[in-house]
Amino acid sequence: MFSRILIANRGEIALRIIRAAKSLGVETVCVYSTADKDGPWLEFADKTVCIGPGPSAQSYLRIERIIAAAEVTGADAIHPGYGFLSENAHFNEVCRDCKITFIGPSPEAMALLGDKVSCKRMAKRTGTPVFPGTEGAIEDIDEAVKVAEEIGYPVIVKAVAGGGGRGMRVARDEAQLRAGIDSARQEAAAAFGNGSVYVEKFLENARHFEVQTLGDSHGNSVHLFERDCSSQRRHQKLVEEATAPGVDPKKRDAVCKSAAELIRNAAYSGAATVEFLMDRHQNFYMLEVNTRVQVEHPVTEMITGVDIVAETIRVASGEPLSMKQDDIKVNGHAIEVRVNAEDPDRNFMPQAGLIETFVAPGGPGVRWDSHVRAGYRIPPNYDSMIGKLIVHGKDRGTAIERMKIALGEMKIGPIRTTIPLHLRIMDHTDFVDATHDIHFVERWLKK
Amino acid sequence: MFSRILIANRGEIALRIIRAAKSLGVETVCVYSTADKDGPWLEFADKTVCIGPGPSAQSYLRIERIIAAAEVTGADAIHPGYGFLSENAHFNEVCRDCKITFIGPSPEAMALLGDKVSCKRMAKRTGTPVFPGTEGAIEDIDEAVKVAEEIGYPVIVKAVAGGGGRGMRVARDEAQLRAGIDSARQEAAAAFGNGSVYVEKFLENARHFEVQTLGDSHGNSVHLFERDCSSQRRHQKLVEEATAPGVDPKKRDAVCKSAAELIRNAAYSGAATVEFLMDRHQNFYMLEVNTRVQVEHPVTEMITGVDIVAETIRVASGEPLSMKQDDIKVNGHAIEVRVNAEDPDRNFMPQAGLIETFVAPGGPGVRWDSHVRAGYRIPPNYDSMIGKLIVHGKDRGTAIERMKIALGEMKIGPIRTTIPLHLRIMDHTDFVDATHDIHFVERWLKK
Amino acid sequence: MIDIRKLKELVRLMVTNDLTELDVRDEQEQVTIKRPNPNAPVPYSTVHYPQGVMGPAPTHAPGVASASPQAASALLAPPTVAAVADGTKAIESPMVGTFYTMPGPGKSPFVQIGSKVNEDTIVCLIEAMKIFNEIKAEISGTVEAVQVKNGTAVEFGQPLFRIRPD
Amino acid sequence: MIDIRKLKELVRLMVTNDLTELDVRDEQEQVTIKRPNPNAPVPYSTVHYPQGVMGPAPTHAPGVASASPQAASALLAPPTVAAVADGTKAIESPMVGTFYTMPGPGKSPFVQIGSKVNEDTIVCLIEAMKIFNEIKAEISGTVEAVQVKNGTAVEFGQPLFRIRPD
Repeated sequence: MFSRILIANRGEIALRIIRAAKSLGVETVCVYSTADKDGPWLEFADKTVCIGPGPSAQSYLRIERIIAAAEVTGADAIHPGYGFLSENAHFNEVCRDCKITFIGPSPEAMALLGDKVSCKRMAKRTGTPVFPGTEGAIEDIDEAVKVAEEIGYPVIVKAVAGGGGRGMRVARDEAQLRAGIDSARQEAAAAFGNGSVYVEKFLENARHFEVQTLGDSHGNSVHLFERDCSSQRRHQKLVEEATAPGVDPKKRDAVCKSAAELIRNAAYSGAATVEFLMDRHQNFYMLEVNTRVQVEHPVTEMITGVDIVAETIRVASGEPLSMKQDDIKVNGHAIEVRVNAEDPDRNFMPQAGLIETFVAPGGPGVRWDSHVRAGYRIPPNYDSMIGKLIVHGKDRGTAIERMKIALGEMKIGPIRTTIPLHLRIMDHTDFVDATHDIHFVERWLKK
Repeated sequence: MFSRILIANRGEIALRIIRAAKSLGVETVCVYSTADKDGPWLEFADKTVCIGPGPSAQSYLRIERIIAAAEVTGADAIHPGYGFLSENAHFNEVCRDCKITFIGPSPEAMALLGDKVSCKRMAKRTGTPVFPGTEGAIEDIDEAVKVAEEIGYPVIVKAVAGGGGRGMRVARDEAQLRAGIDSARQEAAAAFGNGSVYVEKFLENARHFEVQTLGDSHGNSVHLFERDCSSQRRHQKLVEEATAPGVDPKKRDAVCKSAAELIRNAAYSGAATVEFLMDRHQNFYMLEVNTRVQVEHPVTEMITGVDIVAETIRVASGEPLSMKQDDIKVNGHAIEVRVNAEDPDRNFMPQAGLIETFVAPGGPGVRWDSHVRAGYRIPPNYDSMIGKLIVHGKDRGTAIERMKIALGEMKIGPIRTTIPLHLRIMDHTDFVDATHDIHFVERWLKK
Repeated sequence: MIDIRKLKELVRLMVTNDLTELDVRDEQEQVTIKRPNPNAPVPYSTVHYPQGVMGPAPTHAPGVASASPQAASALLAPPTVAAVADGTKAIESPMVGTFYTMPGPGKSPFVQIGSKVNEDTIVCLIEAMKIFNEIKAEISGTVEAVQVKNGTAVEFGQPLFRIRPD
Repeated sequence: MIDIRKLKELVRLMVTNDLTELDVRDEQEQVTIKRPNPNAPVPYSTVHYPQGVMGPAPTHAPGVASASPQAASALLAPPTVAAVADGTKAIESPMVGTFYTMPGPGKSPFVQIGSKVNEDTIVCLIEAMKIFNEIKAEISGTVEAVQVKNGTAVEFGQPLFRIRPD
């Protein structure tokens, strides 16, 4: 096991990694930007190193500063968390060159599954259901139009390097497609420094279904069943739950197994999430693979009892997975909501600034993962998520009731948060009846 | 199901009952004293009624005021929580006379199991292991001395109406016994208005082992396995865990079954805890039965997934138990510590006053049951417990690690709490190796 | 402390047998209970209750119970008198129950605005557990305001009347 | 941005082949790296590191790398100069790394207390990822204090020298 790991991240996930490391008896080093110098999570780390000013491009994204911090503090591994450099294969390689263990997959496995095109090719080989669409990046728009005719409109244009909805366009006819490809290329180039895009079938009324997998460096892989993340706004997940309600057990087992098989074939070590869309007939279409621990991992921890973050550290240190597929049983139902410092009444405007009042939720089945407290000032430099409220119950109905109770007990002020929106989602019949899809929140907010 | 229940209690258990009632869609009424007018739990109740000044004798113990509050608010049931009137058979009867459901056992079952003498008689009939000792209350000291000679010193003198260590005396010879009976009688008379005492065998190096049971009004009863509460100070529990470490499974199953059998024979409806001492050879001796929900019920909820408080409301409304014995499985290990506003460095002096700083714990497997928050002023009138920190893990070692992490994250100030003591207990080899007994904390604090 | 069950049994006895008055006394205690003619229309049946805040109206016919301090100490505490900013004093409820301004159906209220009261003047009844408790002013002065609506519920410490002291 | 792997490969190439100097340049970039004679005793091997705060000493032999602004921009940011209450100014570290007061083993320090410096005076080296970065004063004045011990680690923004401006 490692003696000391460096956490190349901030906020709630930095705290989550500190908690996992402590449970394994591993010391932690947190790097931070000047904007985070008062970050409450820093006091729980064994060492801290300031690596630059607030803007991520000058701190959390500066590879050489993070490596230098690991070297001067004697850290033997780096946990990237999510976002920032977590899916950066170059950073992954630099770590290897510097003989610092990157807590995650090898650069090769990361590149293979991180690139949508090579990932899709391998998925076809391992029987993981994929979208009909262009074989790879679009070289020629006319060829893309031909493919669109074959698979039928509507189609969606996506960035090869993309994620989080950026570089995406839905096209319902040829004109929209031609326009969409141009703008998607520009947006993707700006966002990811890579403008190549591809075209896929676009599903109406689909649900977001994703499978949590874990692999080790001994050729083992398991799945921890699935999550349903259909409550989204602008392709950003708002609510996640495990397991997905109302899915045929046979179909669900098949797709979960195929996801575990996919990462095993990629010689993947660590946590990976294989994302799918599920149509009304419960057919699955792979979207992408996230080669890192995910924001919503706690709902899976609640129903399986597996500490996913601790497991990523274990397997990175060379240990085999601590469980076999047959050991993993689903216990009850869990739901997570992302509490963002955004004003739902002002088009979700981010709310930086001082948190004067803060009361955390509590009680049976309630878990609160957050770095914030009264007196904490939210810096304007980073994303607006200030915490994750996770509840567990013996069934989905109990979990929804407990979520409503816990949301009702929270107090955060004067900044506005998404708590009122989550209370409305928990009461929305489409959500309660699980007849919702990935667009239901936006359809209903438009009203 | 009830439409509205009145909660005849305060603090964390009042909030716990509100949460359970909300999950069942039942409205709540909280009665409160003027000292609790700013109690944070009151804002989560549907109605509140002030029933008197701070001293319990003029508010939370005033039967007629609580009944009147139930009548004017149209509450159809009363949940007594723990302490206060929760084990008062007269209050239980008054509720029945007023056609208000007492959420708990019938007055008869409460009286039968609440009285140590009649309880012991029934336990003998149902095969629940009991202490050798006087058949009932001591009329004649010489007779008590004779019994003590038979069962052998040391013996312990206990109040028939007692609890929480008051009215207890250990005697290692006849002189100590004669003196002990006198002082125990006086203390018991003062504390419980009932001076009768009895004599039992006193065990050295015993562990506190208690079985959580549930019964309904249809003749069903189950046990939810056991808790070990051996970490005590002055007979007050500090740390509780489920299940009890290192107990022979056969012996454990036998005593758990006998506890369920005892309450079934008493036609007991609701939650009851059958308390035992366990000696080094894992022989069990029944101490008493607590005819109410207990402070430490959450550890049992964590390992079984059963919402014990919600279940007490369900069965009181006439529903049968929602589970059978075979449905109840143990999942992992849970530990609870009682966070008291006491100064461990000043002989645990209670710390009333303003809580200026408060940071709750969080993360995987962590549950925090508490009514306090920053800005809350602890009134001097009531007991010093300000919260219960409960952790769950796949095994006892994981639970201990998580407890240490969570305790390390909590911040409460400027008042002092028992958190530092709990951190020392979690690191104490006797506790870690489960070689501790009910006196280990005091032995070690004396050093 | 007084045995509520005994009191309630007495009340039940009166109701079932249509008694209008009952007086029991021994060395330690004394209880006097009166009921109006049961054939009279049920009083307060039209009393309006504010929504939400409090529960339904008592469905029984009220009576008047007066008990000696000894006997009633558990039920009947004297009201506290609290100073109000404007120099008047508030008579606060010593208990939880339903507030009645008049001794019975069609009777005139004990006091109204302008009434002179002294320490022993009965200003209202508060009904709790079917027992009607007489509340005394415990102060002498003039009633400036009646702060609770007839037939509504009151909690401990709730201001009932505002009194301008002599 | 510069390719760190390429730089590291160059350094590895030099170490494995015992090169003492390397100079590569094309239209866009230029890299110059120097190493001391490998047969010379390993310098700084006796450097003391404060306990706890920071990690172990670098085990490799340091070299001197100077790169053109273009090439090194990713590695080498100019230090910031911050005002100090007493009228002096602090030279703060522009990066994370290990701080060296002298250019090499047995060499005299770049500056010491009383040294006059101008904007371009090299005041120290900060080693990060085996690359030794020259730090310039970016201010002219007199050195009043050296605030970091030779061979210890520094973080971004950490004060290195106190300068009394001219």
